[in-house]
Amino acid sequence: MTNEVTTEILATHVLDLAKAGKRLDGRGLDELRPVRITPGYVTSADGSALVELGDTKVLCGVKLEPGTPFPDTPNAGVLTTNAEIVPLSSPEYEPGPPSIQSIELSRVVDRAIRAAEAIDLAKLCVTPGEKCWTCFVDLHVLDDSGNLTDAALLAAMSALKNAKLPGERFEIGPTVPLEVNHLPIETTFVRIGDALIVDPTCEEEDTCQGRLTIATDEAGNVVAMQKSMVGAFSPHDVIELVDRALVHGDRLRELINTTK
Amino acid sequence: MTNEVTTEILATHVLDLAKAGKRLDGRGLDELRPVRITPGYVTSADGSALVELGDTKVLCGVKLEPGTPFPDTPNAGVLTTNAEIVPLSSPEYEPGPPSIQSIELSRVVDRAIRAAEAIDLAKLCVTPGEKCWTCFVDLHVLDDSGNLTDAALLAAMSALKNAKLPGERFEIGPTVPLEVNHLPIETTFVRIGDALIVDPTCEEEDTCQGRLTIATDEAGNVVAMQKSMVGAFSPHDVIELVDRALVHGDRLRELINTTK
Amino acid sequence: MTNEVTTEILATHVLDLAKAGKRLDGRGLDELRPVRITPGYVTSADGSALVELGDTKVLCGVKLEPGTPFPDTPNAGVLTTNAEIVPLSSPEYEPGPPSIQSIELSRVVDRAIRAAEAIDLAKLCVTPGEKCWTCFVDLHVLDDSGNLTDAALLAAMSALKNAKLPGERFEIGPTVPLEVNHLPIETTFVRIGDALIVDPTCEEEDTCQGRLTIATDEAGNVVAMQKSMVGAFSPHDVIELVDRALVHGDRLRELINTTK
Amino acid sequence: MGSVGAKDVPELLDAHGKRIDGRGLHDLRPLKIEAGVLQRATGSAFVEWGENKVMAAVYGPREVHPRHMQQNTKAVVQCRYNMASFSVDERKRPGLDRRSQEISKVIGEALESVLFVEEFPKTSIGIYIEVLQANAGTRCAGLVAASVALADAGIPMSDLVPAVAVGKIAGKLALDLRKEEDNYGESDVPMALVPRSGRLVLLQMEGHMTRDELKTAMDMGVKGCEKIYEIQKAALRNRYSLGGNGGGEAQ
Amino acid sequence: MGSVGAKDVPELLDAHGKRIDGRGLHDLRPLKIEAGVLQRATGSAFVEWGENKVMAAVYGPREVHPRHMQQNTKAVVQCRYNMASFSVDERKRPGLDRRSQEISKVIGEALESVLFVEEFPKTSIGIYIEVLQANAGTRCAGLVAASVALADAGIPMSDLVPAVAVGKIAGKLALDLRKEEDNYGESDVPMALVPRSGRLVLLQMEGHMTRDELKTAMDMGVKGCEKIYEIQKAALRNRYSLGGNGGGEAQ
Amino acid sequence: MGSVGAKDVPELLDAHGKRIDGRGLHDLRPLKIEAGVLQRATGSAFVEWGENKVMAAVYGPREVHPRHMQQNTKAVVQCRYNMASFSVDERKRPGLDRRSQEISKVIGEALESVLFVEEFPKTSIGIYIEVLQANAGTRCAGLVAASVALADAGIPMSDLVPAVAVGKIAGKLALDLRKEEDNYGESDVPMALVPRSGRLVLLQMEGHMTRDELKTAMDMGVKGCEKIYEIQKAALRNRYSLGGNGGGEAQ
Repeated sequence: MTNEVTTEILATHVLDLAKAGKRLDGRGLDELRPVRITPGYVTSADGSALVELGDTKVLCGVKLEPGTPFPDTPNAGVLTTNAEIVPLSSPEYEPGPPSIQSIELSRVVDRAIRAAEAIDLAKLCVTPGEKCWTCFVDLHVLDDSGNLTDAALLAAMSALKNAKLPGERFEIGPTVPLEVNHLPIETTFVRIGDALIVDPTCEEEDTCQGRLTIATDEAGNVVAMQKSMVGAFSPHDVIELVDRALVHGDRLRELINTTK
Repeated sequence: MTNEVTTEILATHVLDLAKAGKRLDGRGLDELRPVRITPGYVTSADGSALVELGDTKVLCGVKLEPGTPFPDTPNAGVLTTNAEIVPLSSPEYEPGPPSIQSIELSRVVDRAIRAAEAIDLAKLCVTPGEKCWTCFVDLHVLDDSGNLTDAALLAAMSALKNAKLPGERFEIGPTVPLEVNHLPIETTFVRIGDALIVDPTCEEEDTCQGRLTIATDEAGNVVAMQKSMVGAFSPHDVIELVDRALVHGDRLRELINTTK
Repeated sequence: MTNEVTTEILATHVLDLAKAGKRLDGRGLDELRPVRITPGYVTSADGSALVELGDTKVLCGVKLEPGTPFPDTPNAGVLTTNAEIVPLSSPEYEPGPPSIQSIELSRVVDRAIRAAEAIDLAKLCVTPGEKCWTCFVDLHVLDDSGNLTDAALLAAMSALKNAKLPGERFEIGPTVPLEVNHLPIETTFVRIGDALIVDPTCEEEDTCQGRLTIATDEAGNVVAMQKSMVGAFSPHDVIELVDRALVHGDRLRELINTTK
Repeated sequence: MGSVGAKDVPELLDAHGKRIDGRGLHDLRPLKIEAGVLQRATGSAFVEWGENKVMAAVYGPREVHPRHMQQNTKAVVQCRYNMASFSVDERKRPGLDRRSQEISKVIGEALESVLFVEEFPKTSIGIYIEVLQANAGTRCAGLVAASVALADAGIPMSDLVPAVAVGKIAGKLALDLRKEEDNYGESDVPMALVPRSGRLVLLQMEGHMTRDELKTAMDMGVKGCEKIYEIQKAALRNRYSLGGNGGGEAQ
Repeated sequence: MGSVGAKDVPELLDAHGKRIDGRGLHDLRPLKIEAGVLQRATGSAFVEWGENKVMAAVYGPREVHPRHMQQNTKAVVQCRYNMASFSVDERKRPGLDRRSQEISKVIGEALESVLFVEEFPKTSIGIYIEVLQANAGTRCAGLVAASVALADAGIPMSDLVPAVAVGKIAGKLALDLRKEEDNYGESDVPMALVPRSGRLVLLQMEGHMTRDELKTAMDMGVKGCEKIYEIQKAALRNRYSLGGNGGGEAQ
Repeated sequence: MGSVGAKDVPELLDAHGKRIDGRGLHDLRPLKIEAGVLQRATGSAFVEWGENKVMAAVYGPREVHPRHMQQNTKAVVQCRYNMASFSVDERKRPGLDRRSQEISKVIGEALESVLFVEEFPKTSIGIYIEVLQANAGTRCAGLVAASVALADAGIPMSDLVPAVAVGKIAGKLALDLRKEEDNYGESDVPMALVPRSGRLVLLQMEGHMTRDELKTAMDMGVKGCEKIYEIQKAALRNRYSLGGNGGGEAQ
């Protein structure tokens, strides 16, 4: 399906550039694409945000509905993260059940939200064991121009910060803003030869030798990591990337916090 | 899969005939195939009918079972229409999930029944918000020799008129005939060149430039329409076909009402 | 997918051997492969057993969980048999929904357990119509070297005999051994030319002209049969095989009963 | 087979040895077969057998889909036995459940046993059975219908395949069980015969039988199959005789 | 359409004949179209129409997957209309329900009616519509967006395809229904026009209308479509004019 | 990781710094590896690691199904990690859930990183892992087993791949978590090492760790992997030594 010759020529070119410290789009190796966040993009959701990371576009809609707590966590609400990589977003889409890419995307975003304890699920419990809020974080990928993960978590956290608990609609108390306690940010790197570059485009992802996503919180902790794709990182690489992720994380947290 | 050469030769032939006001099976452009209705064909159903429209055969079985009203219509029973175009019925069947043809068929039949208010769903409510009758209208296509839609709605309406509410079996009151208040009939036309012909065979459907189904009720209203397949109709065509559909509708209503 | 030339050469060879009363692995026509049973193989299950029949390996895990009786058998527990022929077990595995082989396997094993009344389902009822034990008999095929059915029922019966009703875990009375009342054994034969051979390997199954599985109980009754694969057996063949199945059944019952 | 906790077990044999519907132990239910009932299928047949109504159609030999199932040395036989949602008392969810899939497999294998599949390499023969109204014995009725549909389609076979079940009710062997006998009887042995060879191509069993009961059951089944075979042949003769409008019929 | 047991029916027309949002019977909701909004797609368009937000992308002509759907004499048009889970009040399960599948079919057939599919044999043209926020009329909004996306992709067509619904509310025909009008109105007729031929390529209807009402409804719809057509063309002009940043817009 | 509302948190470290099962912070659970345990697979291995029991099989290089996944320049690696329904306390529905699919992906990518896939274009290498009994660390156990199975299958690799998790319990870093430690601990970092290059091909993390803790955790993991590597090699030596019946074993 993919044109293998083109892929190989592109891979060689991307690699040659990386050796010279350069990238296809002229960015520096540790430079993010421009980020634009539009909270409240969709009014039918209880919270929403459109995130544009260069040409990559991810829309997140949050819906809050009454539900039942899981039997093993009777005092907690339920958080469900789902990602749809729809065929509109990329020529590489394949029909069928949710792709493994969309499953990994939703799980990595979900893991960061949970590990950072971004939402206090105990506060989403209404009646222990009986009634709680279910918080659906639905990610809709509109343009997959690379690094969906970082854009998706930015969209999810912006949408959660934008969300209201619709108590009045469901006659469960007043409608109040959803509390967001922590703000995890994911930063993704790929290896191209010996270069470790941040925020890869899809061309860079297609030709990389390993990808590493690092989620940090505002206290400087690492809360989640995911190495994926074929390739490898030394422990030394990982620590270097953690240091870089902490810097990017702080900058993006600042951006979310100042976007209205 | 389809033999493209044969298809093209057939299409040309059907088109040439239509220009001369003729059809493959010798019918006039506004002439239906012979219709035969056998109510009560299947005794395991609460109501049933076999409809033969030329060689096209559709069997409808109605089942009534206790269920729960939908939350947004607590005072109404539930109507569910389902069509199975089984592999027995046609060489064109493809394995897999319900085909889009069967989905469109069931939705267009369902729409006519609902829009005409053929069944008073409020009368199928037993206890508001808690218990109601669910009415399953299941269409089983046995021979797809064209124009499934018209045959399917005829079968559905005949089966509903034949149906009994099995109150005794489920200990919810006496067993009584299901009330049918209105009798929608669908009439389908296809465009072949400039000709607009009624009740198409499968050869005519395969080579047509647009199909239009018009549902009418006994008061002379249009209650549902569906244009489908590649092709187009002018508003003027549509009104001409509505006039023709009203005539066919009255004749077929008469047939259903006089068939025991 | 299968190499048809190899298959044909192998088929001829297996047939020639059978004419001479011989088999690929040197066994006699009515000789089983060595059987090894390891009850309690998996401690996460409530009962389990690994069965090795020659190279064929089937692991059975039994799980007992609280559930609801079926409406038409309010005084009985629920028995559910499921077989997973996982891709690890054979090069012939095809991706997709449960294969028809795995469905037939689970149904034939299930039928023998039920028909022999191995478990008294009435004793698995806790509160009539409301609460019962659901007994999941899950078969996991690890190596499909032929005759899965016989190995699977051996594993299922050994796992059931090994199982404990986990009353304490679910706070429904004490934890006690599950009662097993009868011990059905299945013996499978295939026709190769005129020879009727027992316990076929996968090479013998691939080239056979009919397969017959006969389940017997300890009282000498036939409780279930399944002819499958293309081929035929005369009534006279069937009675001969029943007689042979009764002998093998007694020997294997003895083995199960003496294995700790 | 004797479901646990079931109530109101009906009396399956009366004082005179008559069954619920008045039949004797060796009697078939009324059977009517009509060949060539569908326009689009290559071959077809309709069977009305007691209160069963079953339609069968055959398509092919034709191209194989999906392609990777194609076999270079023989036709692939694809068989599908399906029950209409309204064919039984309690509405059945549309689609093939596990029981229907198992029956599809054993019927397909039974019929392939009489087909000359080597004559049609790289093709598929589709056998489709729809149960429209069910009252025990639908797998046999489906097989009987499909066998006639294959003949109607002109597909070469070594023989027609009649089929019938023998069961045990109130301790006695009985031919061709109806619903109550199947539900409350002690065992059930459906079988399909190739009359020319005297061999069984379908054989299943559930319940309790001794070796000798099983032998007798197979004898009874074979005799029943021979009667059905005649009706199958009559249906095909009627199909090809010009005046024929009926089909084969029993009783 | 007047669901059974529904309560609190709002007043759809006030004493001055104004609609809930202040529009007259022949007024469209505000409509904004932007072409070329996605990087990876061959062509794309975004439509904001009243409170609807709909994105469309076109891919191709390209290889057909799965291969067996390939046609030797024409391109295969694959159309998918999908609603985001959060686009409606009550969260919708992700994935295509039966309604979305039907709409995908009729939109795909409508657009194929203006495409020169014979020019691209053995290829597929993928048309993907995502409803991000819904307030009645999303199938028309999707068609309008997809038509512009096809033009943006440079795929030859005989014409752009505008679309709009006409309904009956409080006994009067009204153009371009919004959610309350759709839920509590008496009928709904979505249609799509090929302006150059004056023919409809999409036409559905549900409710009650006399023949004459239907005739008037189509007249109103055609006039509405002609206005939308101008906005579609403006969006494409803006896309290709250097200074263009906006797209087409109404009101 | 510290689930909300959970009760009865066990004491994970005692006064002497011993863990629930008596291990020290740097100790592995007992590990036994046996290669070549299945007849039909090209290569196979069985791992018993603490209370985990995991089987792995490798098939190929062989034809690719479905065909359109075939790659002209390399082998396709298809990896499937599956848990038996009875491998965990509460019965798991058979089939791959989302967790299993994610683990299948990261294990497959980890192993492909050491395979010379370019040597086998147009083929597939199937790696199948079945967890028969689970007690935390099954993805590492599966990777360890699969790596030995690949070697048993004779598929060329740059190195064997050992794997282990490091976690944080009661504030301390600990090697190779067991179930209670995983459930009630503060974080978990599974990793897989290529010993010859010193690089990690699998690395995941969840919980809270500072940069320096993470550095230490990786050091501990690398040391654990080196021990496991020896047991993997011993298992393969045993497989090929004539008298060998055992496999590799720790403790």
